[in-house]
Amino acid sequence: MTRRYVVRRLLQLGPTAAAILLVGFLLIHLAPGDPVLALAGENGDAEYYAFVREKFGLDEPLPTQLATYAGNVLRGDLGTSYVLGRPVSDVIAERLPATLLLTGTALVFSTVAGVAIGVFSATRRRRWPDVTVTLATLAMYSAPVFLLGQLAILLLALRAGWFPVQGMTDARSSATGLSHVLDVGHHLVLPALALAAQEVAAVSRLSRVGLLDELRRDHIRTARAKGVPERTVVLSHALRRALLPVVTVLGGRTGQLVAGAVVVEVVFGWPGIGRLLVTAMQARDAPVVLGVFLLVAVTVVVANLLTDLLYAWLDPRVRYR
Amino acid sequence: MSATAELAGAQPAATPVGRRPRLLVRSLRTPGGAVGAGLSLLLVAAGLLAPLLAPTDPFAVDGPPLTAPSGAYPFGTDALGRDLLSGVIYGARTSLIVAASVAAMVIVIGTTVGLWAGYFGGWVDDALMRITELFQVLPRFFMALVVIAFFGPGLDRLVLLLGVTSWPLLARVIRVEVLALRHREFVEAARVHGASRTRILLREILPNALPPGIALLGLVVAQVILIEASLGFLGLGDPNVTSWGTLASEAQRFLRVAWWLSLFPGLAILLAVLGLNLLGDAVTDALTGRR
Amino acid sequence: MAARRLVALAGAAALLLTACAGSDNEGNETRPDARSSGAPAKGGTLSVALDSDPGALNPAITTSGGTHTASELVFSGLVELTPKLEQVPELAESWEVLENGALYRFNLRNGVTWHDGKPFTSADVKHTFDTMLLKLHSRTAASVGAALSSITTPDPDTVEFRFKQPYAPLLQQLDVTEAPILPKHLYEGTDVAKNPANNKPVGTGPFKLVSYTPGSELRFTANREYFKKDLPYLDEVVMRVIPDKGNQVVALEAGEVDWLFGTPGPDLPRLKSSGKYDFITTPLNPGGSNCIMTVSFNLDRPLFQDVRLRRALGTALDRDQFVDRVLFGQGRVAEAPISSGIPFAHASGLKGMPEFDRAEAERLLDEAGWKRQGGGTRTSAGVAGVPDGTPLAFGFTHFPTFSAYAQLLRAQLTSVGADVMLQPLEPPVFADTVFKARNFDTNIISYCNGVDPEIGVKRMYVTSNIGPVPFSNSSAYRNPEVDKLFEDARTTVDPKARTQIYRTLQEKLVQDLPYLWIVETEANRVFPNTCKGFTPSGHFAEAASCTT
Amino acid sequence: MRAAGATPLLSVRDLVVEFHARSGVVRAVDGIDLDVHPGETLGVVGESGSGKTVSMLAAVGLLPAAPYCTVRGQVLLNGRDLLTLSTRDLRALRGREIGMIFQDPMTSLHPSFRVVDQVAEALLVHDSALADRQARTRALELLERVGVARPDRRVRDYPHQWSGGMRQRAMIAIAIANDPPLLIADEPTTALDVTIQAQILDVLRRARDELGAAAVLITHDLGVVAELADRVSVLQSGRVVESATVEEVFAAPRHPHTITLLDALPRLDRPLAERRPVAEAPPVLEVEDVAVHYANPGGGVVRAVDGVSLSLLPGETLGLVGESGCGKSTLARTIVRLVDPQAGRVRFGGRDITRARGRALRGVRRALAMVFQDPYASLNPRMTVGEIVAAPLRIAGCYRSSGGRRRVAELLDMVRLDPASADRLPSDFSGGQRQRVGIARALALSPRVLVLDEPVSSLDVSIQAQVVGLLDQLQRELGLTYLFISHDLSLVRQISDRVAVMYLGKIVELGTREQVYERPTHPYTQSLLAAVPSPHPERRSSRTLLVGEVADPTDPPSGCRFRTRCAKAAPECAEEVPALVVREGSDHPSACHFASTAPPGSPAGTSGSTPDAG
Repeated sequence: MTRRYVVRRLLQLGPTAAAILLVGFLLIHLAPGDPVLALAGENGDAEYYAFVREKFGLDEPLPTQLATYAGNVLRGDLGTSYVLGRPVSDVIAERLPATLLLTGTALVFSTVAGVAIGVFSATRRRRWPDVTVTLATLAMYSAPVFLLGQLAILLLALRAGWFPVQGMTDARSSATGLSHVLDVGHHLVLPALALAAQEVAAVSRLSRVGLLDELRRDHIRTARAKGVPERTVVLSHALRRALLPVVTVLGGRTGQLVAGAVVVEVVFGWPGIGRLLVTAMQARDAPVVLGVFLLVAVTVVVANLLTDLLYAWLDPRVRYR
Repeated sequence: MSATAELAGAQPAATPVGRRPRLLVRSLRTPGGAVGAGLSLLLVAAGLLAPLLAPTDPFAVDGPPLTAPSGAYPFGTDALGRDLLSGVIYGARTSLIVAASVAAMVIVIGTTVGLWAGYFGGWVDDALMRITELFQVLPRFFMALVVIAFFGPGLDRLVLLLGVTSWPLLARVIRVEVLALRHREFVEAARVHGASRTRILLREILPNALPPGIALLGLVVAQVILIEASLGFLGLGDPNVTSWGTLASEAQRFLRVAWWLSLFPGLAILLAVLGLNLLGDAVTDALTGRR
Repeated sequence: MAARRLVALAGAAALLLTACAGSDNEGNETRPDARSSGAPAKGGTLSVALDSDPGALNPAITTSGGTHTASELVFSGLVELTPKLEQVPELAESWEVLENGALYRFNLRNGVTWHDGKPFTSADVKHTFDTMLLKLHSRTAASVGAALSSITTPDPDTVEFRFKQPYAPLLQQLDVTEAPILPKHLYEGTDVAKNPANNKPVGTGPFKLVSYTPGSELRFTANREYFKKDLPYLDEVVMRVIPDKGNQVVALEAGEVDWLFGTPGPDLPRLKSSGKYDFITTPLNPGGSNCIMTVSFNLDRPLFQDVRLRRALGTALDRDQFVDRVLFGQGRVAEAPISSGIPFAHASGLKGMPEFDRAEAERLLDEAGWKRQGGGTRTSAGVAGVPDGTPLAFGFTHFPTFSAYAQLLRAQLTSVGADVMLQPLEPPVFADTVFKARNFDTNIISYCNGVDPEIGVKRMYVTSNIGPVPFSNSSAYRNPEVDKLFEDARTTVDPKARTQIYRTLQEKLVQDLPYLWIVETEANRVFPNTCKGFTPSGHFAEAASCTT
Repeated sequence: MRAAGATPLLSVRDLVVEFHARSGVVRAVDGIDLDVHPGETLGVVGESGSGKTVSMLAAVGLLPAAPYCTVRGQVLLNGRDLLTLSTRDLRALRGREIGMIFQDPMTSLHPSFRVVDQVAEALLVHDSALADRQARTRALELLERVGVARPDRRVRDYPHQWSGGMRQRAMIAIAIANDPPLLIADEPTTALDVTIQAQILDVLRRARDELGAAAVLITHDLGVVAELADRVSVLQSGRVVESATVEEVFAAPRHPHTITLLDALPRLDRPLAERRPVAEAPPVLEVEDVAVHYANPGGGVVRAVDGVSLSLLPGETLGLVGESGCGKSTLARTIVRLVDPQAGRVRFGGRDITRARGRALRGVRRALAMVFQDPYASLNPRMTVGEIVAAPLRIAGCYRSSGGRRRVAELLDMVRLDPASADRLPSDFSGGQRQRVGIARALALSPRVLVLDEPVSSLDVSIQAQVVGLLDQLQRELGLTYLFISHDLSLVRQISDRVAVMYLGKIVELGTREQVYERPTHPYTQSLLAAVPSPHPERRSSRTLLVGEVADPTDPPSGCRFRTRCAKAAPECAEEVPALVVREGSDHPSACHFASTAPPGSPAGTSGSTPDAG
């Protein structure tokens, strides 16, 4: 793929990121309420507030704060959490793996399962399996995440007892090595499913429609005229381009997933960024919220970039635009 | 171009060649479209007529607490003894308000941006698309979360935020359509006869570019309703209006003891969103001649 | 294998233990029956649910409930408070109250060592008070700090607290919650707020912190050098962060956790009837003890300056409904301004507390000049300071967690023709809006009275405490008599006299009604009945043991 | 050679194809019988919708499966009924025993696979023993065979980097990959320019002969049939109306439909209908040295029109012919001011309108109208026909004054459309009718000049004839002046007074139609004329083929732009740009150093092509 194309897309990152930074910062600092109270908690006394205020440089005018902030961010310093009194980057770093694991799994799963389902129903177009699947996915697509999560807990965890209901590891066993991995995996299943559900639906619907469109194209007729086995026609010739719409939304979907993770992590007590965000917001721990905001936004931007590159790889014509 | 319509598909739908008239009628003829329209209509009706339909004020505590669905209380009552049926009906009203006002904003912003970017192209297009991308990159739900958490709950700001962040999809789709239409011969014909830019945009291009956008709108609005619900679930709903999400979130504490509290609001959300999705799909299908 | 050795010891230890276990269960309202007698099993891991991530683990520099519940197992106070609030020795072996309450001398326990092996001395006590408790622990700082003149350490085993005037409540404020003691050798000469020890606490308590995974879990292991003989029985305590109360119950029933600090009302009956669990009902909440849900009126606003309106609204509130439908029986209607949890100060059988009577409420409102137009909201007619025709509409500010109270209150007041707008605000914003900006009409606050009115009651009423400090005098109630009475109460050491002062005080308060005292809340600790030996808070798992 | 063997290779019996639409059952093929004997080529002719393509797709099972459509009857290939074969067997037989070539080379190849691999795949699917490398080598050979120059240099190419002609060659390579006994070609050249068409037909013919394969040639173009077929079956609305040897059909057509088709077919050999002499008058429209360049998205500058001068006399029809990409449409757009030229000027009625704005421009707009090529794309699908026709009036602000609906009705009537249809949408009309609407719109402001850009190329021949007839009549009634642009030489010849031939942005020859058609002097014109398939099966082309394809317009050859394909090309052609002047021995201007009526001698290579990067 042409270097020019990659470079151009890379250059577009800068402004976007900057804008995001600004939006987030203003959003949070112009909001009512005083972060200092997050530190003092109840019943702090006046001079103690002053002490904190000065300690966290909250007296500085906003522009100055933004400038310092931007500078720090570029140096990878996201500031210090009011509440935890520790570097935001550390706090986030601690929570990141859990969320990455959760959203990553959900992303991969939803893509694979979604496409599989899409192919399944597209190749049975308008016969009962297709109809059922289409309706089911549409329902899944329409159901709020928290509902799915709670249902999963009630039915699969409590009733059936197949899965743990809370957290990322079993409280009593401080297992290590393989058993630890298995333990985490076991805990991962339900949250990942709940989070993936909507995306599975979206992807399957998208790939179904894409495949149906693709199967109508002339070059598919050519392939069949060559005598290419139907299997290959569908899975190689048709699917390759049918996936383009799926690919184009990958980036957007990561955004959706991260957002969905907030709810899912709360429902399943998953110790990730989402819950960090919720608690931080309640404590008005601005640096943390802003840090998470940046992280998420940048992730999505990068995801979109990768998406486009992947797209260009799948559709050679793009590179020459 | 990067992420395009989540469900509208990537390629332009506007191939108005030989399209038969009365698009809506045709989309409604399909079972999906019919059901979708039915549900959406139900939502609108419930929303508009809430005061007439609801047995009581949704906030009034005038029943026994936690009574299961019965003749007197078809959807049961909550812990405080409030009638859930009334709650769900008034919830529809809230969802409707949010959906409608966001839709309005989305149409205005999305169409304008899409038209301009698509028609004028060049740096206008680039600039607008950068902005669009930016807005598209900001995860809406996440933004809503932060805004509400910081500025306090309230439909006004929620609508404002969702309106301001939900238009990119529409803008992109419209833009793609316009790009496809801009050099259509019927547009050039108009130019040959000296039609003004405004006439070309509004009379020749817009009518052809809009339908796919509208179809998409159904899906966008559906998402908006989901977001509103999820915010309510996280306890960020406006306590002075009844919202399905808020009902659902209050219900969580009673999941084990009062299933109906979670079931009916959840069902309401699901059906409303389902309806809008079905409708949107039906229209899209009718447009692209799918099925 | 460690576990096996302990099991071997178990038999030998058994005898001595019963006593301790028994005494520790004293406070349980619902006494674990036969199961709790007999030798406590040794070893095992106890899994505990936390509402939120503690963030930091230094209980001496904050009153945040999260930090305290998560860290108190690690530390100790000079004095331990039993559930009945009697003071028993902890780090202090014994003490004398001298000069009629102006000087307290404590003899410290010998041979106590920190978890890192360093010896514990009086220097640690003084350092903790001077650099942390009196500066950053807002409750202790505000009460003890105000009254204290100096702390001296004649020798490593002795600490003396000297006050400007006699100070009655000190002994109630030296437990691990109000005055945890931290190691001088780790904090001396460092920036307290940034000290790494805040996340790797070193204490003298029954358990040592092993690991802290923010947002997820904390793991503690038994402190085998603990100065209380043979305690703790457990090998391990694990605390899981489970924000949603409903999910905590789910986890409990799934057997993933063994201890909840509170039981959601809706689930209480089910759990009780299941027969699988035991409960400890206690007035202790994370925020403090003996809390009363209290409605404040912003007395700076003309609307609420007429006591008749305040009384009318009070009369319109059916407080039993709050107990039934919001607390699900975990609490009682407040009989007096001071909690019944402080027996010596609580005024029972007080006259003039507003009692629910809708008709009466309507009458009072009419009388106060708030007339009903048709069925809707009342409007003013000849109300002092309020232009005629003003609708009886006002905002009600509250924590999101208190929305159930808010909604019930709204419903009840609406039915007498008042229009209430709810304004849920996250705690920091709430504090900001209510106490600094004073931009509210009415609000609801869980005022925790603590174990002595000096700690949690006074702050609500004294004129000097109006202003920016959170959870101070929210109504902005100004009454010189009341200020005077509180002053007397503080300096009076004779219990009887104090009780009398507080009674007079409360009589004044119910006349003026600067607040509406709605309900006294209590929490139900819940645990599987295979476990026993818990106390409601502090070192709650110190003497706990489980048989599996 | 064409000895009709006793047992046909392919024999279709009573084939019925029905489509099940919501509106009801549509019978696309209504019981047709066809026979193709070994080594024989059957031409299946019919207009769009006659079922010619459907029947063949049905025969090889390439139609969507039930419930969308049902196929009944018998399709015997070497005695095996394809309709009863299992999908697996049918699949195994496709490509190995039947090779297929489809109409649109632009869409028939998979855009994401390399061309070579797509050819190789045709081999691999039928020979599991074959290794990928061998397959690729064979694929390259095949491409070579179908006239792709140096395929080894294009191993990495994707279809979008190839021209239509080359893609069609690739399709043929795929079709013949397994030496199938039967080839089915569905409109193989319809999407191509006449010179490329000639090349492809040639390739096809040679491929067929080398394989000794039988072939079914589906086309609407009798010329193509005459070139290639031995026997012809004429289809009309799903039925075979006439079946005979190609000679019989052209010499003595029996069925009326066949006769209509033959009459409607514009042909170079038909005696020219006399045209009224054009009154001497100053030109109404003049184009002087107009040049239009625009940036190519792929990089470089496209010199679409590069110094063209023309003039239209009142009442005449100037035909402008050339292959796609020669710049004729751009020129038309420039004249009607859709495009602004970089150089030169356009005069209308003596006034320079090149930069006209405001009122001046509006004046021009009234007197200068355009009719577009695609009757589907040129009408706004969301406006009623009435609105469409009224649009120019409204824009000019004279809807009321001109009589409103009455004027609209009048216009519709003028183009032989029922005025009552004013309230219906374009989608209710057929292609021919739509084109009439387009013409009515163009006439709305009663202009003096009509620019007609390929106005009938997308229509069936019978419809073409009608529309052309209408245009002729309107010209006489209204005294219109036409600039008639088309790639179809026969058509242009039929209706033009004068003809201009365009190549790569330049006019290469200009003269009266007699001069251009009977005494062409530019090699390009000569080859164009030669390339037109002649409906004379008896004298099959001993004609010379034009080499290669139109050069890259972003980088045209130096000197004479045609030299890269010219048989007469000489060194000086690369040096000096030939001017468009009357040279001795000729009576009309022509831009060739060696302009002469002598047809160019047979060129060096019979085929081979210059790439034009996509």
